[in-house]
Amino acid sequence: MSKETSLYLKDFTRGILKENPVFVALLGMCPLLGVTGFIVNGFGMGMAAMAVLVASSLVVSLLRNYIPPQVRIPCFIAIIATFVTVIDMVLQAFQPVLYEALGVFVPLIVANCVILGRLEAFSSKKPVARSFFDAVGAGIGFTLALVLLAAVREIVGHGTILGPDPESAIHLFGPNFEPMALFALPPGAFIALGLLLAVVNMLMKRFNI
Amino acid sequence: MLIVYAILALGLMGLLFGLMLAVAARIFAVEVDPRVEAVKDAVPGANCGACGYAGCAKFAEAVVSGEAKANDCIPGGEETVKAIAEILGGDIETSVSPVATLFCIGDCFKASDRFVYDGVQDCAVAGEFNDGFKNCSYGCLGYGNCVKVCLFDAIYMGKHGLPVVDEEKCTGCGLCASACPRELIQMLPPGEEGYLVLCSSQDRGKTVSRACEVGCIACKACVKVCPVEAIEMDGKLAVIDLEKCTDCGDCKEKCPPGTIHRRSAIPSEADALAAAAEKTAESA
Amino acid sequence: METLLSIVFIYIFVDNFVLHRFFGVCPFLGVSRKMDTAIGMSMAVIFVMAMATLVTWLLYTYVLVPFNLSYLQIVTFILVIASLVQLVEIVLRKISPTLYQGLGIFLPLITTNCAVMAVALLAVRQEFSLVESVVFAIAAAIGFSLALVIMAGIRERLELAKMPDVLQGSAVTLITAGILSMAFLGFKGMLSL
Amino acid sequence: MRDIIRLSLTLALVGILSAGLLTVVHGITEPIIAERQEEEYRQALESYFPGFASFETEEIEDDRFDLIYDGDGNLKGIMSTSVAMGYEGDIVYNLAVDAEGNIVGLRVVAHSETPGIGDVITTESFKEQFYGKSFDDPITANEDIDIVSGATVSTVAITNSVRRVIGVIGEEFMGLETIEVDITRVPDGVYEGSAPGLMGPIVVSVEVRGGEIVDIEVLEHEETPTYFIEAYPLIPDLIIENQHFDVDTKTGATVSAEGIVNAVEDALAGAME
Repeated sequence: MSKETSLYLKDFTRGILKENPVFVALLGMCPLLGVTGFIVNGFGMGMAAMAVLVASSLVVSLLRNYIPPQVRIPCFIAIIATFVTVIDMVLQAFQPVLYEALGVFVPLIVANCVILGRLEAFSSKKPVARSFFDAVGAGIGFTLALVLLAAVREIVGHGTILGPDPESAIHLFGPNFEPMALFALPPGAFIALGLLLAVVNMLMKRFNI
Repeated sequence: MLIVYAILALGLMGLLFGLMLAVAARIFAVEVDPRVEAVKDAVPGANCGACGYAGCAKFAEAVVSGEAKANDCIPGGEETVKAIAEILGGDIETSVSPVATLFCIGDCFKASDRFVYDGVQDCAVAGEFNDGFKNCSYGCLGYGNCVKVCLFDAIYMGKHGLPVVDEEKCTGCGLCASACPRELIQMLPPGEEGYLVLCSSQDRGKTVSRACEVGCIACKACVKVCPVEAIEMDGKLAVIDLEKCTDCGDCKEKCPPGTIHRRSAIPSEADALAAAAEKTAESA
Repeated sequence: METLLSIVFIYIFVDNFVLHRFFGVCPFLGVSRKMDTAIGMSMAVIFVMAMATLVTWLLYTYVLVPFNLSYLQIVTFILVIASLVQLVEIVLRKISPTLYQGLGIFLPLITTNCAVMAVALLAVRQEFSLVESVVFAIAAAIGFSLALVIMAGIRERLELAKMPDVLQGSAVTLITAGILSMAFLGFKGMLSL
Repeated sequence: MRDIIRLSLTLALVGILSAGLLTVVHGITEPIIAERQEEEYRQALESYFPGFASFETEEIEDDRFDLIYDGDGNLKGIMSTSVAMGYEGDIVYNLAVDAEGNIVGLRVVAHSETPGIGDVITTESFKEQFYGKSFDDPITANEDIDIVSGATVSTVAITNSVRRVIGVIGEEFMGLETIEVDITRVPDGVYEGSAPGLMGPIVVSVEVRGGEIVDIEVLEHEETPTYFIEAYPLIPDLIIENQHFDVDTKTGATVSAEGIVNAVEDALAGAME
């Protein structure tokens, strides 16, 4: 493996495990808790956030030498907001069901600290290719967290996977299963994430990550 | 047409916000001495407060104005002092930072418990509750208030129930000393020479020997044997004056419970665990 | 008047921004470690939310809607919030250094507080009037502050509790937040607009 | 000064680029969004009224009614869009009614009821209770519609709203006539009548003497007692005092109050000569 490839690989994997934006850095909590009622929604949110992250990180990395530091933050935010609006319109046009389910959390990607954090810490300083791999890595790490939490909440709270659409939903436990509705409600989101974090902490300690 | 409006609206807005920020930054500019920023960057930035100022920023201001000395920043050590000297362009004498030393060696094998404590995991609370769960009401309780406050990871709780100081990392800021509710930690100048009485108990000898195998029983043997009169009694506790101590070691020989140790040979975590293992092997 | 009072009650208790809507969870977890920082953050959020909603509402109603540009709302709103926060920071630093010491360090954090953005967006989406929007923003901010201050109080005690290693820190904080959210569930269905 | 200009120009440039890009994307997606929304509604109509040709929209107060016609211009049915006040907010739903006035479909468009509790209103087993019913049926909670315990507010809200909407459809589009009650034409005697309240039917007995109502008594009801006391005996007293049914029902228990008035009307309507 050439030196460059290993560098890219490091940028890429860092965001998934070692510096996972959710489990390690505790960023991007609002969409994480807000849309994880169903796996489909969590995955959609993750993809949307990743698209915004990758696109804006490429642009910021390209423009990094032209933006004066005093107006750095407003410029970054404007760039993010532009891509968020694009995603917002695209979702509304082609994925209306998902768009309805995510609701106000789509425009709120703009205030997602995962994205601004990556731009500030990485893309504004590093070349385009490395920024790309870093952004994809962080995006996957974020999506992973969303899907994991959504899986816990959907299986326990609804007893299904691939809901809420009745056509694709698979009921895991048969008709007599009484789902634990608490996990579909806001308190359940907090509690499920807290327990998930504890499990992740335990695994990380065990395997020394 | 829409695109014209859109571009006009956002362009103007961008222009407006940019202007507003730039002008505001000019009008409301706060004069900051660049040296203050430089000093702030040079210090460790732990905001420990050992310098006597509220945070590193305040300390930086004080240093630049000449109010504080560069070596007041204890965690920074020599390097920081040099860096500050460079920024301010003056010669500043360097000093050595002290090291935290625990004045108790009554670990959980040597100092016995009076009852099982299962309350709030905090030394201050545990110590208040019925005068502590140990038979010795002066010794270390082992809930690590000193560990919690350390900003430099220089102190950790050993398996023998006493905190262990990593002298390499210790910056001498003294936060641990002030965090200990029983005042067991003293800040001493670094060094390996000299002997110390590693106990803080003011109890009568009989009480101490019942509570702890290694506590000072106030027998005064060390006071009598010291050739240079470096040892004095502070109430029911022998105290060695390091300045007078000639490092002869006679006091250590005479001490019945073995409370006195040379500074280079303070019982470590490993020693304590080995001794405990030996004891269990014997009794078995 | 009745609507305004319902808005206040709903967004402080019934539809609490942090505990039921998940807006502003990051600062909620971040600055709830100590009571005094929690109070400082609360004050800064109340101030910025009210200001931001006022400005964004005016811009939306008198600039974006007449020119049919409502699809630019996300960009506009976040620009307003970011600039406003920076402006407040600059001005505050000069005019009142004491206040700046108190609130200053929290101001940059507010840009990425999605509760501010959410309040601006929801005020427009729910078609509130100007007065209603500002009241809504203040109520939402008070709701945020309430959750933050309660949490800070709990966490100060939690520090001293005995618990498994893996739960320590954020895990137990989240579970506590869950229980708090459950308590606030008791207000559900009491009022709606 | 140059600095100021540079800063503002950078921000302005970012703004302009962003506006340009967004306008282009908006131009592409907007027609798709509009078309898709229309298409979705047409599909919903198609599923209830297969083979319809056109529809015509009419708005009466806060409800929207789409009159569906087939190719020959005959009325195939009506689709309404209305809002019910649920537990946590508005429930927006479509009600599909065929040309004879029978309910053929109920579709919840948007709601914010508690997941796992109030969202039973979207389940088929709850909705099919309404199918085949018309304005001749009571459509009353606990009578011909089973409410779901634990989700009382949500299910009762839908039930009462459907009853109101189908009444409007009957009167406006199906030529259902309401009988005007004229008390002077009612012979002396005691009459019984019933009408739906919030939680079930309310049965009343009305005593008429000399063309005047002299006594009203509620014989049966299933309303929550603490609320019902707000309407009874206040409403009967008002009717007796005024001798007509146009009384102010805005009490703490508006639905119960209206139920009493309707029950009295029902009793007298059947007794007119």
